[in-house]
Amino acid sequence: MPELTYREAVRDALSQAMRQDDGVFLMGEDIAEMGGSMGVTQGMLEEFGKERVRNTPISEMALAGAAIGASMQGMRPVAEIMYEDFLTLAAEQVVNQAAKIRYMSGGQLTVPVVFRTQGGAGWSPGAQHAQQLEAWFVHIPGLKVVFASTPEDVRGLLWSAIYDDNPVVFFEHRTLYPIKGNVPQEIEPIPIGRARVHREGEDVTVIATGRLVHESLKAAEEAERDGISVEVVDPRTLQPLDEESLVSSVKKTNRAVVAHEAVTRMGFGAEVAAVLQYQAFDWLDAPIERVGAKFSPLPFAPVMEAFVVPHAEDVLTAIKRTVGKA
Amino acid sequence: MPELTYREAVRDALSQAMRQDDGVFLMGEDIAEMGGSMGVTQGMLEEFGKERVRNTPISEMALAGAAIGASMQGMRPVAEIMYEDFLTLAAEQVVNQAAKIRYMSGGQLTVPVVFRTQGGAGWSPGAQHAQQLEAWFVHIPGLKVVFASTPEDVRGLLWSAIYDDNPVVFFEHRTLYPIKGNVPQEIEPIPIGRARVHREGEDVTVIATGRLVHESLKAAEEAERDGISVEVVDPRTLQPLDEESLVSSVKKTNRAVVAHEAVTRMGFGAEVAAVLQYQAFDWLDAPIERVGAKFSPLPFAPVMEAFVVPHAEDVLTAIKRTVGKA
Amino acid sequence: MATAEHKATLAKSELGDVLREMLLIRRFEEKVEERFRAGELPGFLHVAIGQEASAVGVCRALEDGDVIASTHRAHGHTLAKGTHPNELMAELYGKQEGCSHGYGGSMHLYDVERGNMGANAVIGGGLPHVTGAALAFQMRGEPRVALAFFGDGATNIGTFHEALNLAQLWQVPAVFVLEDNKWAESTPESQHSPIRDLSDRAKAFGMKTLKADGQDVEAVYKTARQALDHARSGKGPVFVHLDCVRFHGHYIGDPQVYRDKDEARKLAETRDPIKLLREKLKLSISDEEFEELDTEVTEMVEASVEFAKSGTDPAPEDALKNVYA
Amino acid sequence: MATAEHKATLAKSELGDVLREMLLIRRFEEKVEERFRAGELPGFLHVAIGQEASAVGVCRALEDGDVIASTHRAHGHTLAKGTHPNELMAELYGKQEGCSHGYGGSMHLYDVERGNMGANAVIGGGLPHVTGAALAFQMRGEPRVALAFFGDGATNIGTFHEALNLAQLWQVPAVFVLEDNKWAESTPESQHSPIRDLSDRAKAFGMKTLKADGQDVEAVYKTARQALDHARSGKGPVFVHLDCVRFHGHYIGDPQVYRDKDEARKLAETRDPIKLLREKLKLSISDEEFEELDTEVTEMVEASVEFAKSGTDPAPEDALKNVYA
Ligand SMILES: Cc1ncc(C[n+]2csc(CCOP(=O)(O)OP(=O)(O)O)c2C)c(N)n1
Ligand SMILES: Cc1ncc(C[n+]2csc(CCOP(=O)(O)OP(=O)(O)O)c2C)c(N)n1
Ligand SMILES: [Mg+2]
Ligand SMILES: [Mg+2]
Repeated sequence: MPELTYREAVRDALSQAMRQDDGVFLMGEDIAEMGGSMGVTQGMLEEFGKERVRNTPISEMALAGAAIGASMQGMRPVAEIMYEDFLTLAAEQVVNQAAKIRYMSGGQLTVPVVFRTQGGAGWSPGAQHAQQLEAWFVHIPGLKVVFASTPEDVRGLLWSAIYDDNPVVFFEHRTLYPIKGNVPQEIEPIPIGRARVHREGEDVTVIATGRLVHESLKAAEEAERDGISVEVVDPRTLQPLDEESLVSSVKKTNRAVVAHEAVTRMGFGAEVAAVLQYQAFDWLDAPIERVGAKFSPLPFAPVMEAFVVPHAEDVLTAIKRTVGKA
Repeated sequence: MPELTYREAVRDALSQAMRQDDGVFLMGEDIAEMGGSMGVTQGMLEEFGKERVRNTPISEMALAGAAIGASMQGMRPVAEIMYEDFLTLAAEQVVNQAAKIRYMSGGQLTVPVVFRTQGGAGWSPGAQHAQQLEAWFVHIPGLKVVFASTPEDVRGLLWSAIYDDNPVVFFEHRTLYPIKGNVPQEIEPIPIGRARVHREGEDVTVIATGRLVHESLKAAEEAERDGISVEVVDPRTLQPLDEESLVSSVKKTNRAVVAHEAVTRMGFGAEVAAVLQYQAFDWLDAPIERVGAKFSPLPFAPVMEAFVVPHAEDVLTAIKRTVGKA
Repeated sequence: MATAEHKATLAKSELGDVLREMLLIRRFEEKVEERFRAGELPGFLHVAIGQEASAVGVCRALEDGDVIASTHRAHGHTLAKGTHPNELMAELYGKQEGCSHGYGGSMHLYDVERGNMGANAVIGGGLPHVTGAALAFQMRGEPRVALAFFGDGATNIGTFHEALNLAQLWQVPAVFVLEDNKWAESTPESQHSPIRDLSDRAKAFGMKTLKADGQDVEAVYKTARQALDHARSGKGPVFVHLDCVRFHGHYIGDPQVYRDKDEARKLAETRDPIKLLREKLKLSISDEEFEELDTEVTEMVEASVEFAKSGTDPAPEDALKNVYA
Repeated sequence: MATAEHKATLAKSELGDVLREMLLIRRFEEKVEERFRAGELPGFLHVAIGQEASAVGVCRALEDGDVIASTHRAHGHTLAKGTHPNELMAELYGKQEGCSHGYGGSMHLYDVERGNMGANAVIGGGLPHVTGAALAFQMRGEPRVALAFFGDGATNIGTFHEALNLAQLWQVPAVFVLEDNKWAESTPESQHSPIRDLSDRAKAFGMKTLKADGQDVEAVYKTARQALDHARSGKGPVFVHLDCVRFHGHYIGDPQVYRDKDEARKLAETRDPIKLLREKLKLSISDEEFEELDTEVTEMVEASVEFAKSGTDPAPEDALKNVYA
């Protein structure tokens, strides 16, 4: 089992898909010579050339829309939106076009495009470079939404996203690029729509995405010391959502915490809580806890930024509260 | 108490605010000679002139952004986005700019702009002209979000929105424009952040927004015949949310249904359910029911469209399910 | 590459067909207006009455394999691109037999087999798709062109700027056809654009520009042909500016309070593309022949209504199909 | 209206001040780079080293009451618009004394009292604000101008097109200053724009265009002055194209793998705006005087670091303030 960073894992999925299939190509701002603002596509220009590792102007609408158009003609473009915040510029194309073209055409067309993007706080860029907006896209029928938290997952899921015949919005988290993890020798596609249990436990289920998976695992270890046994589950794909896995875990533990970096209000955790309270109502021994960013834009000053977004302690506090040990 | 249509009520709030205050003006596509695609601003060009009832080109980004800029310089612009679907085009300006400018400037600036928009199904325009996207904006700290369902509410809330020093995204529902209702002789500002109890009841609380308020009231009457006493509450402002009123109603009835026209998944009802299960956990006798659009884009054919979006029957079914009479 | 049968100008022998096509579109849309007013058609509809020469002239110039993206005003483009009136009318009636199987409606007409990548209810929404489709053709070395229709109002939206800029930057085989009817809904061009010649829009990208009278189908064809040849031969995209006239309201039912009542009437007298072509053909097509043509297309249109009405309504729960592939 | 003390060109007597200002910006940004590399500064920072003439020349031409909107590369604009180095440095250190009170950071610098409507981390994000601010001035009959800075890369985004189009349509008193440094991050102009003269962008709106050497502060001032006078006198907005040079990386820490190592060095030799002005002033400012100037501004910069470091950290929970008015 080779070890890759999350960054290398993304690159590996892209590269292998491009080697296997001429229809796969990349578009994005500064992805060629510079290798992307996160260095994900470094070295790929040399291997695949500028036609397939295609620098675009600063034109998020056209870049998303051209990827859609190319996908309608049988290509499998992977469009990189440099920061999630700029998905707001491409929103019309992603939401009104990509998500709906198959439907509006009565099934005549497919739109096999991937919109890769990244975000996340922890480096004080201020309010316009670190939002987490995955919840928006979960609200839009026709899109699939992926948010991977480990090298293995990001590689296997990106592969599946590229070969999925539907538009996929693929979220990466900035702080995860350097983390390392083992991956299978050969790429194993990870089916979209399947959650991953990172840690089994008996007393409470923590459902976490992105960076918060890692924070939740830390919190789980801490909790263990206090005799609380925590199960940590990462849905990995937010749309479709593996409700069954989440519900069955909660039916076992009878308690749930949902954790993500996005703002709590109207965040993905709201949907998970709504699903769980409905499907596991009789099993729940405590209200479902939500952990997410506090209700403000992201501030610049590091002390304030750290206060706004959640960390392991916040997950731990929620765990303790839900088991009555707050 | 004069009677006004919802359309007239919007117009009245705009007109009175413009008479009182030179800083208030309107911008939007086809709002001048044509009076807006929904006829809301009909006659206003004649009274206020083309400087203050300002037709714009088809430029949703610039129209939203120029309204923001004018508001930063002390005006109180009301920008009309013809259809909610086109808020996707203005999303960058609304979300990254309007919502955050006050914050990023450390409180130096205010952005007293209103983005009026409308949407809603029931007339088969297809997938790109009837979405309900209010949930997106509830996720964004810095914005206020209003969704009014009656002539009285829409007038009083629009007035408050115009005079609020924060950016407000103001949702109207297309099918409500012709409905009539009494309004106070003089405009009474309705505070942003206060829910309205439309109907008191004992057995179940229905929390509904927009068109679904009216569908829920119909369902409540039907339910009454079956001996179920239904309380219907309209939060009216989704951000800030009057959690207290919702929670106290549910603590009384012990059952809740949340209803809106937007897609159920990741819709506003998810947030309400998450809040209620948390704050009224020990009071809930049944899982919170969610009523919303089924998981598809809006189809064209009327039979399919009617199937996708919820109606009184769907609310009634949910009410019955929650009281165990399904 | 331009195939032999595609000449630079329309052959005299084709003009009868061209007239028939334009007349079919005209009668079709008149019927649509009538049926909408009769309360038979759901949804939100826009006719392009007066703009038939643009649809027919441009689509005739296309070759097999070329694709188009259309707008909210899409009936003419769709018929001109080869969709049978039955399938189009069935769509407007929301039937499974419709060209979008009842999922799309008037603003979302698709016919992929015939190269119609879709109408679009969002202004500018289809423009980057054309850039992207053309990019796919370029990358695969296919001699195909992607072509977008859009209106004068659409030249104000950022999507337009970005999509054309990208197309020119990458020199993809795309053609952008501006149907300049001087109105964006109720807004006259002087109120929505600071320039009086919208060809100047293309200067921001250095894109080749061609201009034609959009009411003269021969001129349209010739110009479209030139543009397509240019794009197809790898010389880059072309911006085609057609001077057009909208005879009717923005949408069906539009009372046009904002428009001088005489304007449209006068324009219909002097710039009706069907009248203009008919006059040119005076010698070769007699009044009787024209009446015959008219009867023929009118019957086709009537038949399309029959076809549509006897079509199959989707089941309500079909709404949940086609969300994902 | 132009006030008496604002002349069409910079007075000889002002040039010493101009030099000091440019030098202050240069030393300030060099210090910022140093402190960032030392790990003292959080966040994401972009310096405009080499582009001081644009910031100083343009901002000098502004009058009281005029406002600017800036970009991600905002330090120079902010200092030139009058924010004290202490307040700017304190902001970069995330202190309450900072010009955005620690809420903004390098890409979100505000100083409303001094007419700075804000830097923007979204390309093109501030352009429509300038159109809107100018509209407010126009509607209230105030003789003020709103001015936006942006880069060559920004001319590709739809917001640019829409904002300038609207400004020209409404003839608002706005000036749009393109700082054309030929790079958008790692992407050279030839790879992001299909035209070689970005002044052509303005043709799509029919906007008046002025051009100047952005490295020559006198030329910049003169051109900005002309543009501002034009806008202020009600003749409509102006597009100002400044030919600039970016000496350093896109962001602090950028290894510039995409750029010829010699390019920047050569440009720094021949087109350094500070060197150029100093040469012009050879007769009036001696080497010693220059050294004194340099010492003076360097001390100011050092002092700003001291000021910033001894500033007040916000309390964590201050993060929840200022979300709403
Ligand atoms: C982004 C967007 N904004 C607004 C609308 C509403 N709208 C539909 S058609 C139209 C006018 C379009 O004018 P033009 O592009 O000239 O086309 P025409 O209707 O003249 O064919 C408008 C404003 C829309 N569909 N999409
Ligand atoms: C909408 C958007 N897309 C991408 C970025 C990332 N980005 C920041 S600066 C930059 C390049 C800007 O180039 P230019 O406008 O020429 O300004 P310069 O950096 O040269 O001053 C890019 C792509 C962004 N901030 N906003
Ligand atoms: Mg038009
Ligand atoms: Mg640049």
